[in-house]
Amino acid sequence: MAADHRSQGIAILYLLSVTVFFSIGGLYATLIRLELLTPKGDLFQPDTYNRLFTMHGVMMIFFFLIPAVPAVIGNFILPLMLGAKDVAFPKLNLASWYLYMIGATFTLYSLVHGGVDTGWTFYTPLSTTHSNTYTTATALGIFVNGFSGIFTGVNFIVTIHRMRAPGLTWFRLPLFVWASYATSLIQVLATPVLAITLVLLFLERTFGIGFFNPAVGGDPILFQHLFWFYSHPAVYIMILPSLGVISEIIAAFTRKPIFGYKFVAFSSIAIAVFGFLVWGHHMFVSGESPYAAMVFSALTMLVAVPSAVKVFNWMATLYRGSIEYSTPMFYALGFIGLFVIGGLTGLMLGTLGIDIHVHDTYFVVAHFHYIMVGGALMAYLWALHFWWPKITGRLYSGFWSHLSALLVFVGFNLTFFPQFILGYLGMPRRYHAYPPEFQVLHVLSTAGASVLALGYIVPLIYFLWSLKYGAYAGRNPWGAVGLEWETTSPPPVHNFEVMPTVDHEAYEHRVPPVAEQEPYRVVKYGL
Amino acid sequence: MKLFDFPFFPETASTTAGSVDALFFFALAVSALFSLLIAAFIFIFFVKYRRQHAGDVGHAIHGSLVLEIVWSVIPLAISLVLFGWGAKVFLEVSTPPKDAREYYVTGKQWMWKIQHPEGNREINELHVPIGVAIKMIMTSEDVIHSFYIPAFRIKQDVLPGRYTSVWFEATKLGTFHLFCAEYCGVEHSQMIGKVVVMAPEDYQIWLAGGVAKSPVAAGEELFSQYACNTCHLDSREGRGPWLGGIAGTPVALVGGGKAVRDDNYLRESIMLPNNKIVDGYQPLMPTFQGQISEEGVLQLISYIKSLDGAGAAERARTDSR
Amino acid sequence: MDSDRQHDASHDPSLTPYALVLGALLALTALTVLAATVHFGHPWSDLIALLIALSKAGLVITFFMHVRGSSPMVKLSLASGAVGVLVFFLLILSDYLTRFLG
Amino acid sequence: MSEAASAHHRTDLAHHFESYEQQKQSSLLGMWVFLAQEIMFFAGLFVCYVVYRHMHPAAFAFGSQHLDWRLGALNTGVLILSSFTMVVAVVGAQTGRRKMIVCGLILTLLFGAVFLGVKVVEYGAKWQHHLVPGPHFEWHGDPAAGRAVQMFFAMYFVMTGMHALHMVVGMGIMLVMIPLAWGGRWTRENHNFVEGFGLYWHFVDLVWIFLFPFLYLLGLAGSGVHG
Repeated sequence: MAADHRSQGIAILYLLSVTVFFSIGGLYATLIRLELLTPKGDLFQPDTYNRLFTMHGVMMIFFFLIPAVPAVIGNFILPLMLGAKDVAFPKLNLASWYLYMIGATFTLYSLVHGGVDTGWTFYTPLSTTHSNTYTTATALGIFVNGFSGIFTGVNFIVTIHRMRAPGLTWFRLPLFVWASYATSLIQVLATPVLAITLVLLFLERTFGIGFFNPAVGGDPILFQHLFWFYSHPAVYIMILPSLGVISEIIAAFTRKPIFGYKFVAFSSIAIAVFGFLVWGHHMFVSGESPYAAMVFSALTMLVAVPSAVKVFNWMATLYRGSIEYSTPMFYALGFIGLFVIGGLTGLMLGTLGIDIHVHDTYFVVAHFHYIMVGGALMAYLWALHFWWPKITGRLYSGFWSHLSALLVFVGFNLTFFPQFILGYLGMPRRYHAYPPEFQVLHVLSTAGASVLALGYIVPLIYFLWSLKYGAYAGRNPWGAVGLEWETTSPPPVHNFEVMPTVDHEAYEHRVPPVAEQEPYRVVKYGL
Repeated sequence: MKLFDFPFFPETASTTAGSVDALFFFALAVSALFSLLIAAFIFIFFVKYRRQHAGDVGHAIHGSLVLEIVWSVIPLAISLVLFGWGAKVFLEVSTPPKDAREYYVTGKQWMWKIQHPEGNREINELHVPIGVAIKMIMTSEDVIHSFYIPAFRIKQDVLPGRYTSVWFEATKLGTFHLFCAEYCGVEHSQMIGKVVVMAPEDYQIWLAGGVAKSPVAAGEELFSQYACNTCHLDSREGRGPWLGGIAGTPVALVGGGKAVRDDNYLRESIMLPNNKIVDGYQPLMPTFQGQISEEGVLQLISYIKSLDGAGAAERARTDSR
Repeated sequence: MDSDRQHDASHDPSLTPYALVLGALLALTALTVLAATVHFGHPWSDLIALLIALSKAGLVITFFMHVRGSSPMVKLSLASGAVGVLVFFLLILSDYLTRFLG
Repeated sequence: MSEAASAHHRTDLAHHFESYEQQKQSSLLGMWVFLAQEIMFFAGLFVCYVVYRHMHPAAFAFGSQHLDWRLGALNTGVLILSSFTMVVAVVGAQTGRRKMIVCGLILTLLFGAVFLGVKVVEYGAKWQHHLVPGPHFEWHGDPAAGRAVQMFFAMYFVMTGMHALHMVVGMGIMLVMIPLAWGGRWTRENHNFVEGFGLYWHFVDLVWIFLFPFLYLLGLAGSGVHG
C-alpha cells in the first residue's frame, strides 16, 4: 500500500508520458522544418502550418520541458538525495500526475480535432475573437496541467525543508536539490498567474466578457503582462533543474566538489528571484511604455550575473579534477557551450537597441532553442544517462551513447545556428512562406534537424536495449558521491535499507573512490 | 537558388540602422570573446586533467572569493554597458524628430493600408522619399500586428484601440522588405509588402500620379458629416470644447487629474468620449465606436491637429474685449 | 513529539483572544464603510481603504492563522507571496503609470 | 475506524514520516506554500483591477454605485464570523474536544451558506438589470460612465466569482469533514487536516476583506466624478 504511489513509480509514469509528448512535439517540429525547405510554403496550407507550430510549442513547453526534469528526475532522485523514504505528500504527488494526464487529454482532444492556431502565447484579441480553432480546450488543458506543476512544487519545497536525513544541512545538499528548490519556488508563485490569465481568456472567448477587448476599455497589452509574468519565470522552471543536473554530473566526473558551492547554490535562487522581475523584456516593441521597457531591460541585465557565476564555477571545477571521458560528461561540457551561446544571445535580446530589430524574428527562435533544447532538453537527456543505472539498475552502451552525444551536438548547432543569421537578416518567426533569399539557411537548418532527430532516436534504442541486455550497474557505477549512490539500483521500497545519516560535505570524494566495481570500463567498451 | 549567393547581413538603409548595428557588433564581440575564453579553458582542462588511473580523485578545491567577485562584477559591468548603450539607441530609434512627415498606417488581417500626408493611399507598398524623416502613426482594425522593416532596423507593434508610432529616415534608394512581425492569424506570412525609397523628385512624380484628397480635407468632411461641428464650436460656446490648437497640450480633467492631448487621447475621446472629460464640460458626447472606420478616425485627428488655436471668430472676440 | 504534546497541554488555548480579534475585525469593517462616505479625494480614499484592509488582514493572519508562533518557514512562505504581489504591482505599474508621459 | 488512541498511533502517522512532529510541520508548511500560490492567483485579478481602474476611474466609480454596499457589508460581517467559528473548530481540535470541532464546522458551514445566499441574490439582481458583462450588457445608469463601465462589472463578477468558487470548494470539504469529526477522526495529536483547512478558510476571508472596500465602496462618497 505504501509502495503504490511512491515517487519513483510516479517518476516512471512521468518518464513514459513525457516521452510520448516529446515525440508528438518532435513530429510537429519535423513537419515544420520540412515545410520551411522551400520558400513558397507548398507542403501545407498556411492554417495547417500555424497549427503545427502552435501545437509544437504547447506540447514541448507545457507537456515536456516543464515536467521533464522536475517530475521525472526530481521525483526519482530528489528523495534519494535527501535520504528520505518518499516525498512529503505522496498522494498529492500522484494527483499531480493525474492532473498532468487530464490536462494532456484536453490538449490531445483539441489536437485530434485539428489543434490550435494562436501560437503558444495566446495573444489577445487573436485568441479570443479571431481564431476558430480549439483554443478553449487547449487553454483548459494548460490550466489543469498548471496545477500539476504547482503540486509538484509544493511537494518538493516541503520535502526539502522537512524530510532531510539527519546531518544533511542546507549547505551539504547536492546542488540539484538547490536548483529544484528554486524551480519549485517559481512553480508555486508564477503558475497561478497563468491559471487566472487562462480563466480570463476562457471567459472572454466563451462568454464575450471583454477583459482585454479595447472596445470596452480593455487592454491587450495587459494580457501580455499577465502571460509573461508567468511565462518568463517558466523559462527558468525549464532551465534551472537542468543547471542543477550539470553541477551533479561535473562533480561526479571530475571527482571533486563544485568550485564555489555556495555561489552556485545561491545563483539558482538568484535566477529564480530575478526571473520574476524581467518579464517586460518580451514586450519592448509591444506598445508598453518606453520607461517600463528601460526598467525591464536594466533588470534583465541582472540575470547575467548568476548565470555567469554558474558557468565560471563549472569551468573552475574542471581545474585539477580527475576528468572521466564518459557520455554524461561529454554532454555536460557541450551543454555549457550551448548555454553560454543561449545566455549571451539572451543578453543581446535584453538590450533595447538590438531587440527592436531582432524581436519576433528567427534570432529569438534560435536563442530560446539554445536555452530550451541546447539547455533544458539536453540536460534532461544527460540526466537520464547519468541516473539511468540508478533508475533501472542497468548500464547502456558506451559507443552508441557517445555517438548520440555527437549527433545531438552537431545536429543541434546545424539546426539552430543558421537561425541566428536568418533572424538578424530579418526573417520573422511564425512565417509559413518566406522570401527566397533566406532559403539556403533554412535548408541548412532542416538538414541539421534531421541529424538531431537521429540523435534522439539512437538513445531510445540503446536505453530499451539496456533494460534487457545491459550489464548490472551496482550501487555506484560512476564512483560518484551522494546519498542516491549509497542505495541499491533500483532502490528498495523505502529507498534505503538503513536510513542514512550524513556527516560530510557535498561531493566529498574519498580516496580511493567509493565505486563498488569498475563498470565504466563496461560503459566504454561495451558493444 | 544559387548556393553561395545568399546574404549574411541585412542591408543598412536608414539613419538609425548604423547605431543598431554598431551596438550589435559590440555585443557580438563581447559574446565571441567570452565564448572562446570559456571554450578554451574547458578544452585545456578537459585534456590536461583527464583521468589517468581508475582510482584517481580530483583535488578538492572549494572556491575562491576573489574569483567569484571578479566573475560577478565583470559580467555585471559589461551588461550594464549594454543596457546603457541599448537604452540610448532605443531612445534614438523611438523618438521621431519634430518635423517628421506623418503617414498613417492601418493594419488589418492581412494587409497594410498606408496613407500619405498628401492623401495618396497604397496597400502593402510604401513609397518614401530619401533623406526625409518619416513618422508612421499606426493602428489596427482587428488583431495585433507589427510593422517591421529589417533594412531600417525598426519594429513596432500595431495595436487595436490605440496608436503607436515609429519613425525612420531612409538613406539608400531601392526596394526593401516590409514584414508583419507579430503573428496575426492564417495569412500572417502574406502580410508583407515592400518599401520603395525614391529620390525626392521621383517621389513628387509618384505622388502626382495618384488621385488624392489629403487626410485633413477628408477629416474636415467627416467633422461635419458626423455633426462634430454642432457641439465643438469655435465660438467656445458649444457643448464641447473648441478643438483648435489643443494637440499635444495638457488639459485639466473633471475629478482632478491632467491629460496630455496626444493622438491617443484624441482617439480615446472619439471612441470612449466619457473616459476623460475636460474640466468645465458635461459628459454628453456619444461614442463613435463602431460607427467610424479607423482610417476615418485618423483623418479626423489630422483635421483636428490642423486647426488653428484661435479661430477667426475667436480672434475677433478677443480684440473686442 | 512528546514535547509537542506537553506544549499543547500546558496552555490550553482559550477563545477569549479570538473573540477580541473578531470584535476588532467587525469594528474595522464599520470603519471602512464610514471612511468611504467621506470625500478624501484621490488617492487618499484608496490609501485609507487599503490601510484598513491591511490591518484587518494583519489581524486574521497573526491570530486566526497563528502566524505568531509559527515556524520561520511559514513566515517565509507568507513573505514570498507578499513580495511576489508587490513585485507584480510595482513592475506592471511602471508601464501603466508612465505610458502617457510620451 | 477505531477510537482507541493507540490505534491512531499506528495508522495516522504516514509511513514516510519519522514522527508526528515532522508530519505536522510538513502538513502546515505545505498548506502555507499552497496559500502563497493562492495569493498569486488572486494577485493576478487585483492587478487587472488596479490597471483598469487606473485607466477608467469614472467608470469604476459609477459601476460601484450599482452594487449594494449594505449587502456587501453584511457579507463581510458574516464571513468574519465564519472565520471565528472556524477558529473554534481548530481550538476544539487542538484540545481534543470532538463536539467543539463539529459545532465549529457546522456554524462555519452555515455562515458560508448565508454568504453565498446573499451573493446569489446580488448576482440575480445584476442579471435582471442587464449588468452582467457580455453581449447582453446594457447600461441604463449615468451615461457619463461610458462604455468602460462594463469592465467594472467584468472585474466584479470574475473577482467575486473566483472568491465564491473558493467558498464552494471549502464548503464541500466541510461537508465531508463534519461526519469525520463526529466519528473522532481528529485527535489532540493529529489534527493537521483541521488546522490546514482552517488556514484555507481564513485565506478566503482575507480575499474578501480586500474585495469589499474596492468593489462596493468606490461610489459612496459621491465618487467625485463630477468634481
